[in-house]
Amino acid sequence: MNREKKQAELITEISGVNPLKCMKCGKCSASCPSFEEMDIKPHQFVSYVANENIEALVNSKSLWKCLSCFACVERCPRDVKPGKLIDAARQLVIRQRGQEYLSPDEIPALLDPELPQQLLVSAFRRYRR
Amino acid sequence: MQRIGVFVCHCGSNIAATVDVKKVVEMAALEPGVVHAEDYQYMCSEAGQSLIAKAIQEKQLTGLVVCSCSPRMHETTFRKAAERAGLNPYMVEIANIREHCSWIHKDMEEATRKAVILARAAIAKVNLNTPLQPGESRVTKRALVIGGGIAGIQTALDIADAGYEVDIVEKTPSIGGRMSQLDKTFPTLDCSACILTPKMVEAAAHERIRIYTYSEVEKVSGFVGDFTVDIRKKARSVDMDKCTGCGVCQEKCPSKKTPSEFNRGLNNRSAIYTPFAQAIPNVPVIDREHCIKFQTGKCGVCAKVCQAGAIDYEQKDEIVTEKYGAIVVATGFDTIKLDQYDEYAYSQSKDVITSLELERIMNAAGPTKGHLERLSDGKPPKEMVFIQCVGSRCADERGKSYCSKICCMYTAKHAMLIRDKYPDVNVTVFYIDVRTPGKNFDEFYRRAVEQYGVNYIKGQVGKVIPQPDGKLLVQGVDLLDNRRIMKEADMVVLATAIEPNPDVRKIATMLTASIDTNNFLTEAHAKLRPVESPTAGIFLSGVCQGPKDIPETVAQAGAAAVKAIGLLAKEKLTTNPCTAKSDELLCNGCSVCANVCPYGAITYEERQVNDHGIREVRRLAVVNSALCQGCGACTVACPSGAMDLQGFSNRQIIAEVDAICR
Amino acid sequence: MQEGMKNGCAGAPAVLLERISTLLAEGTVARVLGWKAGDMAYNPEPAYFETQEALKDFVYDGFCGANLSKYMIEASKLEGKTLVCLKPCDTYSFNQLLKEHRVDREKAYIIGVGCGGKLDVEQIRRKGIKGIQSIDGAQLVWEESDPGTELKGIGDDVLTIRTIYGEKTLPYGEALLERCHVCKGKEHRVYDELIGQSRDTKDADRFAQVERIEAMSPEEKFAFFQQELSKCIRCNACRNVCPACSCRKCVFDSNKFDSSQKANADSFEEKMFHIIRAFHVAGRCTDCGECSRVCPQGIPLHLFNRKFIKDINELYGTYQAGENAEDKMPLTSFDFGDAEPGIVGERG
Amino acid sequence: MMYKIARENLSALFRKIAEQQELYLPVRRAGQVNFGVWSEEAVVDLDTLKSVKSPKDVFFPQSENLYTVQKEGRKLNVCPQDLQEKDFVVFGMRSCDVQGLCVLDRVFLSEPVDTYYAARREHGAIVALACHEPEESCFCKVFGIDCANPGALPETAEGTGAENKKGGADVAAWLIGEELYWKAQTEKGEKLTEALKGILTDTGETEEQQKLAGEKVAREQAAIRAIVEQLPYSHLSLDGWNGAALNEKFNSPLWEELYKPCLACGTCTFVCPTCQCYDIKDYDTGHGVQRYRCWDSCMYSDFTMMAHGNNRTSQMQRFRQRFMHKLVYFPANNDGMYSCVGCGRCVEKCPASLNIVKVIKKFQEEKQKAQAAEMAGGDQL
Amino acid sequence: MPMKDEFKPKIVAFCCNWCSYAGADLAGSSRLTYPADVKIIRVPCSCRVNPMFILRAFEKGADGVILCGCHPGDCHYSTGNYYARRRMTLLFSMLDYLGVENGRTRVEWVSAAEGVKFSQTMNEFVEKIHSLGKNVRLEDLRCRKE
Repeated sequence: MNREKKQAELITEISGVNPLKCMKCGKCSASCPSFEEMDIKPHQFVSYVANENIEALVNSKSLWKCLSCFACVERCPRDVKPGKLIDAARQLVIRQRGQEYLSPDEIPALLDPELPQQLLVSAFRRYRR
Repeated sequence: MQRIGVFVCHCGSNIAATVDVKKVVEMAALEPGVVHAEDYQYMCSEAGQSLIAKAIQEKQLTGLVVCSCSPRMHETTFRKAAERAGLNPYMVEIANIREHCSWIHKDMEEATRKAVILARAAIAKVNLNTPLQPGESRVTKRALVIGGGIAGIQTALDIADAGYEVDIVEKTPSIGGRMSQLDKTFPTLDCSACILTPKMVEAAAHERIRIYTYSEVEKVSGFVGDFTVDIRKKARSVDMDKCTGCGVCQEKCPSKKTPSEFNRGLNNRSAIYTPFAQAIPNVPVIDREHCIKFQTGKCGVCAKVCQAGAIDYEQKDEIVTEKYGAIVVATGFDTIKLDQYDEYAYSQSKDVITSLELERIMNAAGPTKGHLERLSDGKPPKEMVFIQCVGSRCADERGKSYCSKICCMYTAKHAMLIRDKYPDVNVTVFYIDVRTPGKNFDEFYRRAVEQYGVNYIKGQVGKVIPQPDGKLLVQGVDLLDNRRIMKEADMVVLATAIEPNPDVRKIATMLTASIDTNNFLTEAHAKLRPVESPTAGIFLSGVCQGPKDIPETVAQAGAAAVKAIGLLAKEKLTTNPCTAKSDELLCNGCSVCANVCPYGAITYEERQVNDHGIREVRRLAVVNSALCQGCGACTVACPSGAMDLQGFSNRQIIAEVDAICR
Repeated sequence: MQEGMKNGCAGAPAVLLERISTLLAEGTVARVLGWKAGDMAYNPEPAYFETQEALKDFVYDGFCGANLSKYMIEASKLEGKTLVCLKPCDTYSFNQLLKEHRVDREKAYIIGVGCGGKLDVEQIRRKGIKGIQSIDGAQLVWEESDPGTELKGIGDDVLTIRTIYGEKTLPYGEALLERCHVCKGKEHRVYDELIGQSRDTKDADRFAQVERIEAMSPEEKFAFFQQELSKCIRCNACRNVCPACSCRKCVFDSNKFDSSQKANADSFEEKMFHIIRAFHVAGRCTDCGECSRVCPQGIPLHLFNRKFIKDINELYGTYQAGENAEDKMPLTSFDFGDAEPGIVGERG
Repeated sequence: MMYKIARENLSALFRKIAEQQELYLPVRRAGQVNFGVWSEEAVVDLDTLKSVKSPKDVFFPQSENLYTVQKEGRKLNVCPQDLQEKDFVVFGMRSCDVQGLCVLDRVFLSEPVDTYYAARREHGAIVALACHEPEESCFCKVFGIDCANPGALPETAEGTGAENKKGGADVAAWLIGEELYWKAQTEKGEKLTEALKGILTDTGETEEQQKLAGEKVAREQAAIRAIVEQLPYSHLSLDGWNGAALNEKFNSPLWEELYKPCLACGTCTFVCPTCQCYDIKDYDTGHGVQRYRCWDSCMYSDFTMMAHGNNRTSQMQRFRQRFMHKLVYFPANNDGMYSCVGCGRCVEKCPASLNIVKVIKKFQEEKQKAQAAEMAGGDQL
Repeated sequence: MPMKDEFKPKIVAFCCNWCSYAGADLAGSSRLTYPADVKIIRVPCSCRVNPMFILRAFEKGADGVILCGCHPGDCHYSTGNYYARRRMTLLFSMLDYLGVENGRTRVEWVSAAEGVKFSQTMNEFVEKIHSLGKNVRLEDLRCRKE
């Protein structure tokens, strides 16, 4: 199995998204506040994953432009959740960089009064060892 | 001991590709009672059937097992084939080795093993089958149509024209239905009223059609050919015979604050009202909830102004009980509620409207007298945006999973009409797909684009944001060039998903007609019996069965009528012989069975029996086989096992269980 | 020797005997279905009396515990009225039979007799008492002057039991049938007249045993019932005594259903028999307890019926079969909002 | 030679027996005592006088397979059931139960011999136990059975069936105080005793010691017999019940009254040590058929139901049958042997308190009444 | 998905003629797979299913029994499934009380339109039976094949 295929499978596994459910209506892109900043548009995430075009996706600007506001997840009529896909792609990248884990003693250094508590908790949940 | 013949069908490769039919034949031949087993390409074919007939005669078969497709498909075919060859049709059992086996399994060995077991179960059952004789029941030569929209009207007209009596029951004060609310119709743009009204008049004038408006079906009992229906005629408070339809009462009525149902609540109506000018019957009703007289006791203006003396505040609901041979359901549809779709600002802005509301606005008799204007400020719009698929094709619980089918076409119609009448208005349509299968449909849509310059953008809208200046900011994307679109619009029209009339669930329960998860009535067969309900004697007309446009509705209405006529034309119906039967020597006369019978088919009588020499008078259950529909509830309720179901007897089912588990 | 045995017999309360005698003499009833003195202190048998002279053998005491309602099925076929003595709990069964058209109300003259709990010789034996020659204290003492007010709690009265191995005593309450400890109440649900006083005998929760089993793990439950049911000898006493099992021919005796069984050949068969029997009487069983009383192997058969009663009460609303002869039975009615069968797994 | 063993060592004895062969004895399970196979976990109960089911179950099981038919395609293979081949021991049978086997022997061992039963009888050794505390329902004495002398040949059999030495128990035992006394009565018994010698202790080498033990047993026997004398049913008269009384008894109007409370259950039959009727049934196993037999009861409405129907259609007839069989038909065909042994199980277990004693008494009473009337009539004349 | 163990459960599915049997047909014509262990018996209505049939299946060696009928309110005979619902609830409760694993029995309402649900239900049920293993508590040992 080639690497990209594996990665695509990993993304769908992490995100729990079935890209085949997408009917290409574009409501995700239409709802996205970061649309203009993105080189690959939210409605395209799905086809990138479906086509196993993962290299391009993980190297895209979009990967880091998504605000995780989940408007696309909320509005998607087909329950496809492009936001979750891009989030999974990010995790894939982080894991590749060997930064998969976060340990409790690293947390104090990361604390920032401006940072939403929720984000910290979710990050910890996701990246804890 | 039976002499059973087993016939295994290849169904081309449908069965034979996954089931080793030769093996099934070989294994079946070992079963007790089996004297003949063979396979054939297509058992249901003429040649296959004659194979069966030949075996019946040559081998003196007393029972048949056909291993083939679902009994729901060809049981009747094989029963008839058996009957032609001189075998009682109820000596035939089907082993469903296609839908329940070859089509769902991939491994040949596994599928073959299962097919053998299914055949074995059917053989075990046939070993206990007994010849059954169907009874007869009469047919009441009158049909009931529930719903007075275009579907109901067309069905009623067709049945009546064929020479049978028809009653239409319509919940609202007038027949006409959704179509009467429409302004123009696609793909020819005729005026809806112009083509509907003559039909309404024809129905009203037809000597064999009776119309019960402002009425509802309350109770249904009986069965195919012999339904008994209670119809509640709600009190109109106006004497139908006296009223001349002059309309003075409506004019003078002081209570004028009730949102008009007909105009989708866009304007108000009086408490005494006819829904629309061409209403049939043209007799108003008093909406007692909003009538001052009924609410406070003081008013009575309408009675005073009515010269015909038709106002009758004392009128009461009336229950009419009628007998029918066939019932056609034509309950139609409504648009879904949009309170779950906040992103389109429907509840926030008066200028975001549904397509059906636009129909009323465009209509000369509508709230704006046909002028296209914003409901917020009455100004004519310059930019109009149409959003498709609002609530349709939706996987979550906010909307409907199906395509509402009519939206693409009516949106093209609206766009075209607006561009035609108001050439300075820009029209943009946001779509996911444009679906226009149908005669002259795609041409129609292309005209909107090519001749009328309607701007079609592929991409669902993400959000509609009402602006402080009253404009509506539509946020979307053009998917074809990956461009963000922020469009300021004056009006936004939502192509709202349609759903079956919510009343249909109640009606389906009364009729014991099955209904799917979307509340559409289920057809007896998706392809081959699309206008019949699985419940005998119940037919489906119009959108209650699935989304349809007018031409399709009218076509189906006619088809439903033909099916109903086919039933009414029969003098007698042969009844299902698979009915309950009580063994008088086992019966305790305890009445438990009668308590669970939904058809009142069980009565009791005192009768002398001879129980192995003991002669005594006993209270015994008696089943009326014309009323019994063969559900079997009584057989389980009966503690002594006296009550049994012919064709699905205790021993037969147990034999199947044993055969499967062995 | 004959005298010695007679000593054990408690006789019948005079007020009851007199009334019965009068009704028989008047011709109001053609016969009396009551009890005949046995040859031991504890074994009176159900019997018909057609003459006043025959009534000399009539007995009614603490050992007259059997439910006579079922005999009324046959009695309903006889000419004339049959007088029957029914305890409060028996009247539930009678009502249920009435509902199922198995008895004829017109053919019955019901004397509702007061009940202070009925005795079970098995309970006495279980205390290790054997060689019983006579038992004192099983007689019914109905005081005319004090009708039913001074009701003594159970356990006050004492049975004096003379045996070959010496004299023993036992509180009345300790010799009661299981059903008396969970008594439904001393009110007769159907009768023509009432005679005698009752006293409360309820001192246990009717569903406590069922709850104890419900709380067990599946393995424990299975082991419990396997052990109990393995004793079953398929004598059919439970079925034949049961007023709800009134079928002319039981499905387990009928070859029509492919389910006829005699002695168990496999442990599955006991389960099949007892589950189906309990199911057939579900919603009809009044919990009269006769099945457990008659089981020669002491299997607590009421635990099956009571489980269904408890489930019915919890899922479909409290229902007591035989409370009257009109209510719809829980298994022949339904509610649109009934629990789904999946609830069984959810309850854990 | 008399042996003994301390009560506390009985489990060692049972273990020893069970090493070599299967051991059946009264076991308490879920509150009831029935004969069952011994195991370390089994709760042995020798104090309960009567097991609910009689030990006939060991020789004539309630349900037993006769043969199996295996189906392969359309071929049928008949596989006969293996007969009992191993020796086994039944410990703790009472005199009445042993006599019950004599009744069954009459039925099953006469031609045609029931091979299943015969094999079990041949391989089974019986250790019978005296009844130290007989109960009020017992009436074995009426049938000449001595419960103090467990497993001895019944007196009534003398001269008639005495040559049938199989009748008794192989070992007689008395549980006196904290000791069990053990005396082999047959060759089979001697063999069993021999095998257990390590555990059973001699009651003594000397004649004197043997005599003392014998006296102890004799004293216990006397005590038992004294109790038996006091039992309410011990002096029941069987006068008039014999093969010759067929027509008189059969046609008696008393049955019509007696049967009335009968529930038609099979309790009396299934607890009875002598009832021997069985039904033969087929069970479809899915892959063949098992033909088995199981106890049947003449109280059941479908008893001996055949193609033509039933030969006894009313419960009165069925009720009458049971007692006529025990007291009239059986003695008529078996040299006067009754097929009741007075164990009293049916007396205790009948849900309607009916029983054979009440039947015998009722007939007796009627007879006395008739005699009295006759005498009174005679006086008048 | 191939099952890991060799255990081939015997599963009897009683399907009412009007809804669930048609649902099973739809699953077939939609090629929605479920294990071949499931064998369907057609009954006119869920209310035709006698508790005796279910016990009989277990007696003869079934490892699971499932009853499918029309959704409550949709019964072809109006009320049949309501009775079935009460009967099965009580029966299942009794089996649970006797210590029989309660996953061995199930009732599911499947309409004629729910081919997907039918197939899903059967997949789930078979999986459940796999997790429970062979039925040993409710079988007649004579039916066992050596």
